[in-house]
Amino acid sequence: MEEKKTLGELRKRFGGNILEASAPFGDETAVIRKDALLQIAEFLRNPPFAFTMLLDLTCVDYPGRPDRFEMVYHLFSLARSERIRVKLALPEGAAVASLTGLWKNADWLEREAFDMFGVRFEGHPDLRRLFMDEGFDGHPLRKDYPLRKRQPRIPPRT
Amino acid sequence: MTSMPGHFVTTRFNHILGWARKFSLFHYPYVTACCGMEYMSTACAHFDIDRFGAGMTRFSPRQSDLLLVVGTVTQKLAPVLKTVYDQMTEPKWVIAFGACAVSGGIYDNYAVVQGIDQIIPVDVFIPGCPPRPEMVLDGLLKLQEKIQKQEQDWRWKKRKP
Amino acid sequence: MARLDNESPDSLLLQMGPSHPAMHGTIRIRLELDGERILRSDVEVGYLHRGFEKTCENRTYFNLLIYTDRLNYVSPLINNVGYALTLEKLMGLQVPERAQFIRVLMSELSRISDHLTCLAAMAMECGAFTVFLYNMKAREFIWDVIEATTGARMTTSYIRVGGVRADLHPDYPSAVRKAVGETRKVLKDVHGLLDKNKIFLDRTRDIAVMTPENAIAFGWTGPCLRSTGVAYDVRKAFPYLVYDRLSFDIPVGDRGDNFDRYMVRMREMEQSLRIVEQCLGSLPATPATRMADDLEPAEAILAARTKRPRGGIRLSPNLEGSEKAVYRDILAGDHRSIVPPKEETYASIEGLISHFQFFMKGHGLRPPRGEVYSSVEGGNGELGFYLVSDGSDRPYRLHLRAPCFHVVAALEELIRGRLIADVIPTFGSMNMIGGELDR
Amino acid sequence: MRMELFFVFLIFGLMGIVLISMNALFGPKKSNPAKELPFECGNPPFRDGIKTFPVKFSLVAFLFLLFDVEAVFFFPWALIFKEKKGPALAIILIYAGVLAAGFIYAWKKGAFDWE
Repeated sequence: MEEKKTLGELRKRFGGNILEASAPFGDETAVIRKDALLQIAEFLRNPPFAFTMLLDLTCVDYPGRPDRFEMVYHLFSLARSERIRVKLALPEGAAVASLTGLWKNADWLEREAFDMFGVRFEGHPDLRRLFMDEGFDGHPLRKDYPLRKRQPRIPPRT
Repeated sequence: MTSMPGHFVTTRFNHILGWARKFSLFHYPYVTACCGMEYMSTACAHFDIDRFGAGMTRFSPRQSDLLLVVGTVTQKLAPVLKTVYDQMTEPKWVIAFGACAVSGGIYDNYAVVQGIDQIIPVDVFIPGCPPRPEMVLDGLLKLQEKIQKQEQDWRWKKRKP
Repeated sequence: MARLDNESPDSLLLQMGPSHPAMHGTIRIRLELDGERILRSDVEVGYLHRGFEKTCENRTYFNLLIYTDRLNYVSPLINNVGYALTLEKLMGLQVPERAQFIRVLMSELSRISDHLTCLAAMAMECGAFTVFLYNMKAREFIWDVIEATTGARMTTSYIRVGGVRADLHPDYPSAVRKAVGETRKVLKDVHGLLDKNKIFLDRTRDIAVMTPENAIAFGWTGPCLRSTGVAYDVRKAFPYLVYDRLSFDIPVGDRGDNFDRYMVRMREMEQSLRIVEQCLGSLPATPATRMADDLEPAEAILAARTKRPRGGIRLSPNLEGSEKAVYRDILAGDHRSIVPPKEETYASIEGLISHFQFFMKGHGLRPPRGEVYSSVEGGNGELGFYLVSDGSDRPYRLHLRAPCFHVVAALEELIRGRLIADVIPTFGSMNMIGGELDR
Repeated sequence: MRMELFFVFLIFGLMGIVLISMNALFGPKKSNPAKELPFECGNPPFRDGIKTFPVKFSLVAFLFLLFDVEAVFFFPWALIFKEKKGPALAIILIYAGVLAAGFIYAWKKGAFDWE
């Protein structure tokens, strides 16, 4: 089973840092420790597994959990046409390593995650809001941000 | 026609000016979202907005009479829309094209202005998400009717005391 | 703003703002210029951020469908297919054969209208207004077919979880053939107009060249990635629906410049036309759609109060009418995942209950708890939906992998050192769609 | 021949004047603070006006002026060409030849491309 190889290899290579490796609904998923992100990303990107494309980087907010945010990375290997999902738990206020060194589209993806969730990325060249304007306070995609709380930039017409 | 006592010339002149302005509308397509696709169909050969004299697309507020706000206006875009409206030359009219411009449409959330009449005065609202080209042309006809009937404004007009 | 703060004193600062004919209304590029040459630029997006992901967390899975139309509003049916496939992967639903063919037929028509609109805008911004009018004419024919089948020209919400909303209308083969014929004529004209056109070639050949490695580093997918020579297409790499049974090939460019992005899209339209014709040929037939010709709806309801009505219900032959006969062929799933056909809703109490229950709060479509990522080949590339569901009838988190987000992220690098005039064809060939980019 | 010419210029002249004056007479003048600002695609102006212009723009302006004025002289020449067949052609050939030489010189010198 070729899929199992990637997760098996990861577990063998990083052991402690891989908290969980499974394939729900057919998507290979590996939950890793926060500090091991750069090593594992570098390892996955290099030739044996050649996950050369960072498909997607997003964040999910679980207010109930102790580590509130969960960063979700989808990597894709063009040569072997295989996808893998790397997840890591992130307490609020903590920062996670930025992947702009490995993939160039991480720049905008991380700016979007910062804009929407307030997740900080160490080593990001220019971390500012991507979608909302500079004067917007709060992070809209957090579960505690009300859906209809508008912050108009110009006063409504009298 | 608003008949002003004793100003026979002005009502006749008012009519002529209204007729001239209604058939030579230069529109500024302020296109942002999905309605833009329907605007393309309206402006192109199949439904042809040019049959009603409004085919001339001007991309500068200085040269346009009609601000056609097409699509969703988000909070970030609101000051831009306000500036473009202010910089338009008189006489100017505004058409809100599509449900998002009319009332925020299906996006009732933190990001979208709930209807552009919160920012600028609007003359004609065209509902629909997106409105069919025929609805757009009908909206244009309604605006032309309004221009014809409204009291025109010109520089040397004797203002009422 | 930070990127352009310390600009050199004698450089000119220009804003290609959101309200600009070539910026599709939703992007602002601040350029720092030395005469006509661009030293640095700061691309600012978010002018069409409509809070799609936040709104989806407050809508049920069924009501959410209309928001997926407005993502890539140039090819809305492909978004529907992407969303429906994600939920079917989560719920393990098996879509009937005919519905799969209809989905492929519709999404290929939608892809053609996407490329037509993109190339129309790109050519018009380079000055070829005729190509804009020709493409819009061809798109009208395609939209006529889509409207005849789904009821709406653009925002269709036609593809539902478990299949499609309604069967194809009786004379769809002639309508589709007419649309295909017209599009072929227009493609021939546009090839003649632009392929060897000196002005168009000077504006697009060897301008904004993208190397394959750089494109992969930026996460490019779709026509833009294929124009650099990498033959990656989700329909071939991860075949979904019935794409593995259809024969079509993947056009690939060689230099990765603006002209190749144009040429790949033109070739891809021809491939999509081939797919549409193959779909026409091999659509599995359904039992003759018999028009129920007995009771008027009002009489049926009155009759149902006293006793079960004998015959079928006569309903208008459009979307609502005569559905029961074909329902099994176009929709799969039990009463929990699809709305029962209209006849059952009117005639039988179970139909009425399941119809009512489907729309009740907390009851309708409730996929199991879990998270899933599935993607389809959208107009601009890999359109991926990452869905986290907590078992309730609303998604806990729905994230969209927007293909043109990654393509536009490379704009700053592509236009550095070029002239201002090169920004327009480069940006046009990227086919930036605000709804999908800013979500 | 002279009278039609006079009428043609008269009508066009009058048309021009009438149209411009109607615009000036009947266009309402309402100013507001935003109207004075330059139009920067809807954004507040980035910096107070343009301070320095690169010299390349002036080069393009001179070249355009030169060859546009050259084209203007062809019109009166075309009017009198019917009567004076031979010598008129010779004059215009010399005239165009000199300017063509200038054009080729500018082209080879690379005045037309932006680098």
